[in-house]
Amino acid sequence: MIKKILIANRGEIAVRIIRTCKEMGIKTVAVYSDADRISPHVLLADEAYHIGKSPSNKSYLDVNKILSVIKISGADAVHPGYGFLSENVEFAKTIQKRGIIWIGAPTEAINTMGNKVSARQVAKNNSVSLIPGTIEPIQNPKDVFQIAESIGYPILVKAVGGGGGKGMRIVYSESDLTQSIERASSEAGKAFSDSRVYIEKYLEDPHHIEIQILSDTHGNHISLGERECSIQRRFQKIIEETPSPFIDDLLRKELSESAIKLAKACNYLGAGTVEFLVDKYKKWYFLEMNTRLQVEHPITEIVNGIDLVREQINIADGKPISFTQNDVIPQGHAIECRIYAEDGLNNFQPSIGKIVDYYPPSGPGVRMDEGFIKGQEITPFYDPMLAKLVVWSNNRKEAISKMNRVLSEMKIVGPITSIPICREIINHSSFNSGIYCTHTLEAILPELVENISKEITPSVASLILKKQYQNQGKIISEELSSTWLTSGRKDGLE
Amino acid sequence: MIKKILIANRGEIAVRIIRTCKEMGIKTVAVYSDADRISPHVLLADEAYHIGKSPSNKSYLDVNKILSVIKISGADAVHPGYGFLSENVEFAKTIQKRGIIWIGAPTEAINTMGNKVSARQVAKNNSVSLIPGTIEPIQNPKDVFQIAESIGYPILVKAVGGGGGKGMRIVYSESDLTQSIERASSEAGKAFSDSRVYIEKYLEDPHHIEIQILSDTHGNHISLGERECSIQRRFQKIIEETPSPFIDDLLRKELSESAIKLAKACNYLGAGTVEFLVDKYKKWYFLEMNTRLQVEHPITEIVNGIDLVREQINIADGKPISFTQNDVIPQGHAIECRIYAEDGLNNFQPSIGKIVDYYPPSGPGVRMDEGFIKGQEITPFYDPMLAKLVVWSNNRKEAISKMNRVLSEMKIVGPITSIPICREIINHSSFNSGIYCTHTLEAILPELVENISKEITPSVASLILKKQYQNQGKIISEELSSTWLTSGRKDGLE
Amino acid sequence: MILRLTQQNHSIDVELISSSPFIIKIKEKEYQLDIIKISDNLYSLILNNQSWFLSYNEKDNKRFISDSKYESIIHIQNELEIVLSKFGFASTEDDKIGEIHASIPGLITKLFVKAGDKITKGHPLCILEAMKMENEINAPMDGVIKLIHVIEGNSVEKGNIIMEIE
Amino acid sequence: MILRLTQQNHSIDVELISSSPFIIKIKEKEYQLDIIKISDNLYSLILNNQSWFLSYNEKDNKRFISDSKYESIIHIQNELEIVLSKFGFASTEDDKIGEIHASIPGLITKLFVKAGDKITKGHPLCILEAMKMENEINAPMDGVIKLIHVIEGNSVEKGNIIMEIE
Repeated sequence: MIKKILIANRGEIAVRIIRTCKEMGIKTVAVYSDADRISPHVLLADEAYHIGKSPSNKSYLDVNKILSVIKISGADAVHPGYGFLSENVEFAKTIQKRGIIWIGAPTEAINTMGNKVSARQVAKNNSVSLIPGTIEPIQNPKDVFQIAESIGYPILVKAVGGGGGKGMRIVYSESDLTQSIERASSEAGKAFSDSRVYIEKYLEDPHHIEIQILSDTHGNHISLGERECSIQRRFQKIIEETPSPFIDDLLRKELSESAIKLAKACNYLGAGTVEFLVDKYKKWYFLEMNTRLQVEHPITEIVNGIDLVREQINIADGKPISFTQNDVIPQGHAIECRIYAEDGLNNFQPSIGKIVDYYPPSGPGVRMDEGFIKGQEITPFYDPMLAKLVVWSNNRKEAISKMNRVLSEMKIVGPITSIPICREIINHSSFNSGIYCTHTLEAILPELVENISKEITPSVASLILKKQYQNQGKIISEELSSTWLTSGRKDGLE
Repeated sequence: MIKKILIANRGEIAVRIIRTCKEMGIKTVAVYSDADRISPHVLLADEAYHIGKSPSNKSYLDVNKILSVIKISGADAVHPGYGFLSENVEFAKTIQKRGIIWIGAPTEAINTMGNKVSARQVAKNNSVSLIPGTIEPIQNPKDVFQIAESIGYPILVKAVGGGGGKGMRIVYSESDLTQSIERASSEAGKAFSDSRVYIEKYLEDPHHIEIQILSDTHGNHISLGERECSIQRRFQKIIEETPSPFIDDLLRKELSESAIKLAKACNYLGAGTVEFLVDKYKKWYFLEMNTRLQVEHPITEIVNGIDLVREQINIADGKPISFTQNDVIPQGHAIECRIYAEDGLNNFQPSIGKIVDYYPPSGPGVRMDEGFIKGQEITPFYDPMLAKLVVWSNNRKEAISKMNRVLSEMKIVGPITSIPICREIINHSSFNSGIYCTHTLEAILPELVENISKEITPSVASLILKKQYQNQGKIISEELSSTWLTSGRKDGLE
Repeated sequence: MILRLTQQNHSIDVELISSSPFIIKIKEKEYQLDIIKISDNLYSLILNNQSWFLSYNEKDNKRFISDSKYESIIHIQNELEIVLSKFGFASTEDDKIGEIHASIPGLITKLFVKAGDKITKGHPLCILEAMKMENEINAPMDGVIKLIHVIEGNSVEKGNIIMEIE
Repeated sequence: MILRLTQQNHSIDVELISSSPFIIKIKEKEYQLDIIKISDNLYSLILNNQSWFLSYNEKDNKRFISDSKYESIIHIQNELEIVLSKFGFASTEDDKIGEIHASIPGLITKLFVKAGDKITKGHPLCILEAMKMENEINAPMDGVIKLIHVIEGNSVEKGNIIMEIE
């Protein structure tokens, strides 16, 4: 029985894991860097250990420091979240040798599926279709010219160990090939300590569709349905939804079956995601398998009424999944908007600074997974995602209306956020109609930016005027006077 | 088609209605008193009209002012929420005469069922069992001595027009009868403009169970299942859950059928609630029907995946309910804690003051319906309910753990709130076991108060010491120093 | 600096040893704490790697501190008051016995007693109406009504004295 | 007091007529607004019974104001600047043309050019790494690299000048 879990992560995912642990009566151990002293994962955990300076290679990626906290705290299990050490096989092996439970994929599965080349080999062996490209990593950039030519431009250069758009480049012509491979390789080396890259065909109007699976030690492999993740900027997802407005029941079934076939092939355990690309002709290809919890897992949780982190912990503890494949009957529609500290009007440039004010989203059908607290400084050291905003409603139309309502209510003051751009995407005809692909956001971005700020209303003008007037030392009382006190006293309290 | 709704209410219920209107593309008109200038219902509505001084009889109960705002704003419908004008037949008739849609019960139904005496008559005519007592209001307190004697003490004195514990008194002996009737009558007169009261038998270990119904103009009457509302203080509900841990399928079916029978008998339309008392022998009695939306409606919404306000609006617009009785298959378990500005350690005394800080609840399975914003002054003029916190989980055990988790995370600083007492109730063996009745809270209250503060931890002691030290003018830097800036610069940003 | 902290019937003395680093002493044991203010009334404390997320509020001469388990309601005595209490002097902050105060702003809608009335503990004294509820205030002790400071219809602020019993 | 507010290509002049009550004038039309501060950066405005719930933020010499429909990003000119612009003088707040600034704190991991290089618009100048992403900075114009202020491996603060083009 797991009694105390060290969460080797930060931000919203650490908070999300701590919450389920609390609900299961499991003690939690947080680790934090200089920059994260008042991050919510530190505030909400039972214990918190400082593990170093702000750069992640000096803290969250420092295996030795985390090993020593495991020892000092007496944690009997580790949940790595996503990113950081979640797919670090050496770390997983080391803790398991010490008798600590690893709440993650088996190291063999991470090795096989985390590496795109061997993952593609597994797919091939199991007759799961693959995107044309090099299956082996590129040894010498010069060797790929012929392959690229045979596939046809544009092609994609991708990191072997990668994910999240890092170490990825689109190449439109032969002349950019060498430089793009070098750039992707260098970025991949820094992000994943593995600089190997490969190339593959770049598809027409592709959809990024992924299948959530769960596998336990009792031989159960369950598909929890798909997530549509095609709204992306710079290869990073920004809005996800389930069910996908694009795929049909037949395709859904095929993808689920393929995902489970791969999970079985690699003796998978725990929560995993199999990603596919589906082109405009509904022809689909295996893309990669993420051998960990995924950022966008909440939309799957909501439509299925389950808690994936609870299942992960129970599976790691040797228990079976708490439901069967027949119990999986998704209800309604869920949409997630990732709230990034990024300026959507300015090519998604990261934005930093203190969270000076916050009006939280709330009300029916709203789930907010925050990784920040008012007063906290958003730093340039980590991923710019502040929170995940998820809504649920009976159908897609109502879910969009709800997301629109929530985005229009909530306010985060301080860093520039993706709230305005999410609002514009949600309201754009492409998203509304459900006809969009991974290229859509890039194509409509100028239009969205144009839409964002059309007029200067008297309300906006007057607020600026007032603030400027005050800046000149002319003070106007801003606070609400307690008129109720005087009027109340006058009139009695009836 | 309804295009613009005036919400004749304030606080969380006004906010909750505004949210659904926004999601339906309907414009919203808020009204506000002096005390409510920055209440969230004012902030979130499209339009806001000041209607008078803080005391509710000078604002929210001032029919003429609200009529004039309806006219000026061009609203084509009125949603009254609960309380205030929600069961005011004259108001409902007046606006309907002017062609404005009333998003509430038909005035005949309000007249019949809102008045407890005629409601009991309807129940009697439809063979729905009644608690022994006077069916007619008390004309002369002296007349009831004999009836009280025949029923047997303790008896309950209740307001004819009442609800929410106002105008209600338990009488344990003949000597208190006259005074209690007078007090209840006076309170009822102020709260409901109707000072008539009646008496009834006070039951053994009673459960307060209510059935949510929906009725439309197409002849559909649907039961949405029960809510268990037995955790009460001073006759006011504080925690509700669904399904009830006490009742079984047979009883559930009987209560639902009786509720629908009554709805049909009074030609009901819209959302309504039929309340029952169920004694320890599972013998049940009709208590009253609330001809409006109920405070605790969210738990029914969550387990059924529906939006009751949306249904109300559609029904008022002449549309049918969006689902059938067969579609009603409640999923999982929901619990609501009412967050009152009340001191649970001090006999639930109301507490007022500014909301100076707020850490909102969030994460999976959490719904918060807030009626306040940070910076707002909580005044003595209105109901002390600040918010409703609702959680959903697969089963009762997990829902309790989740509520416990959320109550331990969230913080409201300013007025004293019911958060600590809710936490104690949730963790008490009576609630955990599901064996509780309407007398339970009163019985366990001393124990809960004892449990709340057992020790002074070093962390509490040190924070007080630090604040006192600072109060003496000795300043210690409290803010987080930007160590990441210096360390970050030193080490590079890798 | 030494303070005596009291919660219900439980008291501890706490001494400030150093303000930077922040070290306190309770029952001969020293604790070094990392205290950070997050926003207006929220604090993060780390003590021996235990994390505490606290809200702090001063209200009616009491300190309300919530962590994830408890709500603490603390009364403070400073050094002078500790010394005085050793000699049997009561804290000056306590209400005088027999004074009936308004616990919330409201309206006195009814008085059940007049000056000179002899009453027993629990006897209804008046109705204080607030937040739409009629709150009956009962005698905390046996005694005689000495002075009534209000008449029916008066509105009162929180803490206002309503009447005196002796 | 008059200010010129500019958002993208759209400008308006707004004049303060009275501060209490708060009255402004835009295009010869006067508006009386009820403005209340709610907390640090949140405001409630009511104008002709229209309710506006606004967040206000100053960042990088711009004003960001969000209401429930739009995000406004406003650049301000005061009276002097308005007069100067009438005579064709540019606002002094604009960056000098040809200066390449760091848009975010980060690390210069690669330089693609050296002083004296002749470049065309879009030519990659350097890689600025921040928040785990490699951001390629490209030339905003044709020109010659005049001066490079950093070397590979330097960390830069937001706004620091990286190089100059002429």
